[in-house]
Amino acid sequence: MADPNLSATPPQTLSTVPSKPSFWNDPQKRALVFQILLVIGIGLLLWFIFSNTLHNLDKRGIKTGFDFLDRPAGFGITQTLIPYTEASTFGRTFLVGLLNTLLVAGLGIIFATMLGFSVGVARLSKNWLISRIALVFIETIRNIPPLLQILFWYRAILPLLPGPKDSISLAELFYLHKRGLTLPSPLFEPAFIWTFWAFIAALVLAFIIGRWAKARREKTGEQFPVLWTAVGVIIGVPLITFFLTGSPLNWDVPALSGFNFRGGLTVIPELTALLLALSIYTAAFIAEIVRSGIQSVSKGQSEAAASLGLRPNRTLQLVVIPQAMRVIIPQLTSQYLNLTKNTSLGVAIGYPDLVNVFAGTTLNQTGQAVEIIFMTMLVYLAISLTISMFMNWYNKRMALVER
Amino acid sequence: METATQTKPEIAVSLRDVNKWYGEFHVLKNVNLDVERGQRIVICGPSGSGKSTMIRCINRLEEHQAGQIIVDGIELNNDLKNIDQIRREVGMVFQHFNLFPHLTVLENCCLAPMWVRKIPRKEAEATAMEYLERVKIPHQAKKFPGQLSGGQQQRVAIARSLCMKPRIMLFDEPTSALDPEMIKEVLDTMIELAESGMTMLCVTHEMGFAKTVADSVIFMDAGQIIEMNTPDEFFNHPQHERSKLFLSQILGH
Amino acid sequence: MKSAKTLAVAGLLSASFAMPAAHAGATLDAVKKNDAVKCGINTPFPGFANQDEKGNWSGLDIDVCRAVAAAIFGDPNKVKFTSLTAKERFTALQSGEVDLLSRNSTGTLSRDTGMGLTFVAPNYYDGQGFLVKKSLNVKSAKELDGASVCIQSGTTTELNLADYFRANNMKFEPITYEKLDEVTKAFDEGRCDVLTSDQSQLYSNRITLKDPEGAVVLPEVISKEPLGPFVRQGDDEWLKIVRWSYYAMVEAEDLGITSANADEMTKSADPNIKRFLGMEEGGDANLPLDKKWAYNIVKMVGNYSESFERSVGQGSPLKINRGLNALWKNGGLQYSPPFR
Amino acid sequence: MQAFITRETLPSLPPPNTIKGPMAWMRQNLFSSVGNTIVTVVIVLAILSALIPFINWAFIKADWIGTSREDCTSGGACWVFVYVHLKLFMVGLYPESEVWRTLLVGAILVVTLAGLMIKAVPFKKYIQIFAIIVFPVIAFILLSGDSFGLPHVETNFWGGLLLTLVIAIVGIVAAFPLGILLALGRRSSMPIVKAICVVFIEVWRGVPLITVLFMSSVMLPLFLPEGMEINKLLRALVGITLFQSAYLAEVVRSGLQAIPKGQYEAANALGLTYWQGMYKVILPQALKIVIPGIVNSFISLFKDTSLVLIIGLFDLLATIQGAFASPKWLGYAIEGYLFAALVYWIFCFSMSRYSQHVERSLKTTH
Repeated sequence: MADPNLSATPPQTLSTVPSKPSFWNDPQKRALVFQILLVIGIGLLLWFIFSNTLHNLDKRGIKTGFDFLDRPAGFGITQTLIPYTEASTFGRTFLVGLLNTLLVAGLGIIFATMLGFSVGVARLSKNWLISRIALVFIETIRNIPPLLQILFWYRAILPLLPGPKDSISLAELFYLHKRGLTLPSPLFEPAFIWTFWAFIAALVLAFIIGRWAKARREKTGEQFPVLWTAVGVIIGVPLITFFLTGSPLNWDVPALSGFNFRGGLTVIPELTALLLALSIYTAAFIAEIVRSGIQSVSKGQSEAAASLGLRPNRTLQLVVIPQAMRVIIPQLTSQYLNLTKNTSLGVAIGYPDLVNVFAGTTLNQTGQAVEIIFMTMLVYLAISLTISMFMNWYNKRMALVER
Repeated sequence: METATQTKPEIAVSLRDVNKWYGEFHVLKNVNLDVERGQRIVICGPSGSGKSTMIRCINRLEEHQAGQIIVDGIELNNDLKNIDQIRREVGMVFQHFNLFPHLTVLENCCLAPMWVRKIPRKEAEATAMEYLERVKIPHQAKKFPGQLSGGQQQRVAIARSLCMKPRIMLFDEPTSALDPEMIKEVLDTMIELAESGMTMLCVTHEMGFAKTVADSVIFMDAGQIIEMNTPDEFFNHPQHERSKLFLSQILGH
Repeated sequence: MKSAKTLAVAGLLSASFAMPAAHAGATLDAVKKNDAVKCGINTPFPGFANQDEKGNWSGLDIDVCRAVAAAIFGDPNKVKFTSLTAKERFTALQSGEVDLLSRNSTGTLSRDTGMGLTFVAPNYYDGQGFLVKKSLNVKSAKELDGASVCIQSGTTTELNLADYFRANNMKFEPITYEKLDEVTKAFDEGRCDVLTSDQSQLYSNRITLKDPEGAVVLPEVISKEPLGPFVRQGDDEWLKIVRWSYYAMVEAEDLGITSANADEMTKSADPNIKRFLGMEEGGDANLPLDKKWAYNIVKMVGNYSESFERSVGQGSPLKINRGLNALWKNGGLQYSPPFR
Repeated sequence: MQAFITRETLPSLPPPNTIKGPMAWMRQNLFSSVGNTIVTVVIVLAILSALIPFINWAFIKADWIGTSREDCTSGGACWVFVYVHLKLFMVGLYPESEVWRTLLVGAILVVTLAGLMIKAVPFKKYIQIFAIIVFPVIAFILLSGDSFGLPHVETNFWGGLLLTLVIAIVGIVAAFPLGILLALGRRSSMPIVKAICVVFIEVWRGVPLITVLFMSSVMLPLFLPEGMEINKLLRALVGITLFQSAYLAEVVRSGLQAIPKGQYEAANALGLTYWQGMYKVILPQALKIVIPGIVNSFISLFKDTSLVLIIGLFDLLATIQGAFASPKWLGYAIEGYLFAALVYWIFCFSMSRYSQHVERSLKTTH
């Protein structure tokens, strides 16, 4: 809009707004038309798929809907983290599979991180032999498909173990055999709850000690061995409580009876193979991430820290690691995501994960392909979205801290 | 003590027949140097002449392979305790500042006092603010290094070193990564520091600085100390032909 | 996104060109157009679907496919085989990827009514049994409490097993795999104590063990497993062609016609035989096939007995007795309605 | 202050033995401290105790050539198993008399790749066109046959390494254009286009490949009109292509982001339209930067092809598993897996080396 104050006598011939381009030459209009066409196109495609699917399902007499989730499953599952019998519903099957998936993913992430960080640090070792071995490990493992590694452990290595009757036994408590690793399982008496609460209390106490030590350090400069104290408290307090309450814990010790071990807890070989393969495979990638993360912190940083008198371990703790972590964490998260997605390979060795028991057996027994595949994909999608939301949050926070 | 120091000046840094190799390359050749307490020494020379290496040996960022380096009466060797002790006494300012990007200016300054000297945070922060004031950027204390200009960053780096209350300061080309308009602010800080009586070893080509504050100028070439003289003498009457060549090159600019 | 749009347009175009295949006779038309019967079979499975090094197929289930091809084209080799896992098999049939599923699948009420499929007829009467290592000294399935059991997932076997153990108040640990050879391998390596499957499969699995003599099939049969071909629902003509192609093999055995004597038998005076072999009117009924379709089947594929013996019976490594699969006359269940 | 001048120029001396030479090297890298020395010794012992039996088993005591398992007598590795099945592992059930066709395709592929990768070879542009357009056609005609007098070989006879390579190469080549479009779409200023691309990319990247393969093998037939059927291999390829295009889109996007804004502005200033600018100015630069990224995603695709064994296709891994499951060859799982691992490793390792090499040369030229 023309402002009369700015130009006292606006020439009448000049338009106050730019002249309009013709409809087809206006980039905004073109974009709009294009987008409308695109939406129509995709809508048609979806409608096409949808109507075909409905028609096909209808013709084959397959009922759509999620009613099947309430029907009894009728089949057994090797490893269930929640109570499950053949009479449980398909909905329960879904949960059992999901929990089994999360179990492998969770344990795998822990092991892969520990192994990966160790190998990554080993890669930077001053000892030539260690760094070479780490290099060979990384270059070998990450160039072999994870599925092959899973199968290798499951089909080639674990069967070399003896049968249950000739188990490798440790102190008659732990037994390693073809069908897994059998360990004593704990049986809690009611009084055990005190130990549990003591543990919680110890955690709180350790936290308080940490805060106190920090405050004291800042106040007086005195340093306090927080880590060791915390470890001592977290182990010691529940232990003392445990004995004071009369050791309210028994062990269900496995014993060989009939075909298998009775009692105790058996880690099935499918889980072992899957965990081994995925942890090792992911660790190779994590090692590279850790190495490049640490190396991304310029040498000048540690030199500056050293010239200020910081010892190498403090330099690592206060200067190198905080900076390396910012490079490492985003990549690490995406490796965690990959590991979680790779747990689906368990289907190849019969590990009862979500894909196996739900997108496999359940699909087979019910024929509800659309619903089941949809639900399965949704689960993985939800996991990925959660993780990438975390990443965005983290990146934003880091961007704030850095600038 | 007082009389002793007056009659016989205290030696802050002493290098005796120091030799160093990078692989096959002989970087330092029989370097001998005594720096008295309170002396300001400027080291210049063409690149690759070993000047940075020499001062980096003084706080053992580099390891010398033959000869002796004695700082504040302590010999530098593989003893970790000695290294610790020397690094507390010797501050260093780098060409590329090397501030910790994940910490604020204030935290950069307090880190070492708190963890190495075990000084309470309040005290450390107070000291830090004092030095930040001396380098004239107290109002930037809460910012991150990435938010500052190069000159400001270098001044923070100087303040950070000073927070450890060092007795000797090493400067490794502190102005060569800076834009021309920022060089002055850093040099001013350094001059002020020199005037306060700090023992300083500066690798720099800032002749103005050398003339203003240096007690002596060392010219190095090919791993050797070629010439050492007062700034006046060195700049006006260089003795060695290589010094002359070097001076004609940098002054010809 | 241009590509998505193109896709959509392409999809719509193809939709308008796609022929609705619901009407009777569509399958036969398609088969004739392809000049081959698309037959869904098992992954290599001794006795029922053998594959040699060159990729040629043979076996009891394969013969059904060949019989249908012989009936339609007079050429048993006009078959295109597709190996299917347990999971894929019904989808493949439903989607038209195969015209006929001959993959030792059990006919059940829900499969026959709830999945858009029709069970043709049982070409092998089977029952689920147990295979155990001799070293375990187990004589009956009732002694299997607490055992680890290897099963193929997604089969009726898996459900029967759970029912059986529940009914007998026993516990078991199910170890499931997608593919049959994985199940066998796991059993062989000692991952489980027991392998359960249809008895036919147990015999077939047994010969692939490292030590076939070290394993025995227990006497208990815990289920009825009528195995046979499936076709899509809604094309009666096709269903009838497949069903009667199979009956023709049984009827041929009943009538004593073999691939060796088929030509000779055309001269037989027996009107049943004459009708069957297409020498007399009335045998072809109303099937849209050549008059000599049954003759072609017998001549080119053989009768049920021939097929049985060379695939799973005494002429094969499996050496399974006819048992329930003997002709009705011999106390078995194989029975063809009359060809008239 | 004593002035000091030196007139003599000291000679550069070679470093003393304590800092240079094998002894010094070992002291610095293996025995720099007591702890390090212990670690070194322990590792050397561990390697020797693991490696010697392995070498003994895999090479010294191994049997290499023969016709059946009876030829494996020495108690070491039975490479006869691999030797006998080599044809199966390489091309699956591809008819014996037609194997030359697969070899020819392989040879053309190797020559083309060499032409693309070796800097000295001229006519890069024509080789690129050949690789992207002509080669797939030739390869398809040769492999599938049914024209030019070549007998038809159906895809269910394709197997082994051949199938692995077919899936991986088709997957990457077919996903490429879609990936570029998605990347451009994700950077588009049109909100709906952008949203659609983001959703597409994130959905495919969020789910495991297995579920995609299940979907393509079980659900794709449901999506299509009745009577329209696609064979199993093609269905898997559709799934893999869609999956891969999402990953490629992200790789290409990173390249587009790395192009300075000035390039876009310059293209506009010269009066080029959006597509002209993209085609002539931006994409050539962006794609060059992302070559390492593309090679890396090809490596993961190559490894991922092994998953098709779960949906019953006979790739390299599946044929090997099938071979040692057969009663005649029971018990050679380790040999089989080691061979498979070696083949995959050779491919992936050489590709990753190539991608590192490209990355380095890009860094120096930029």
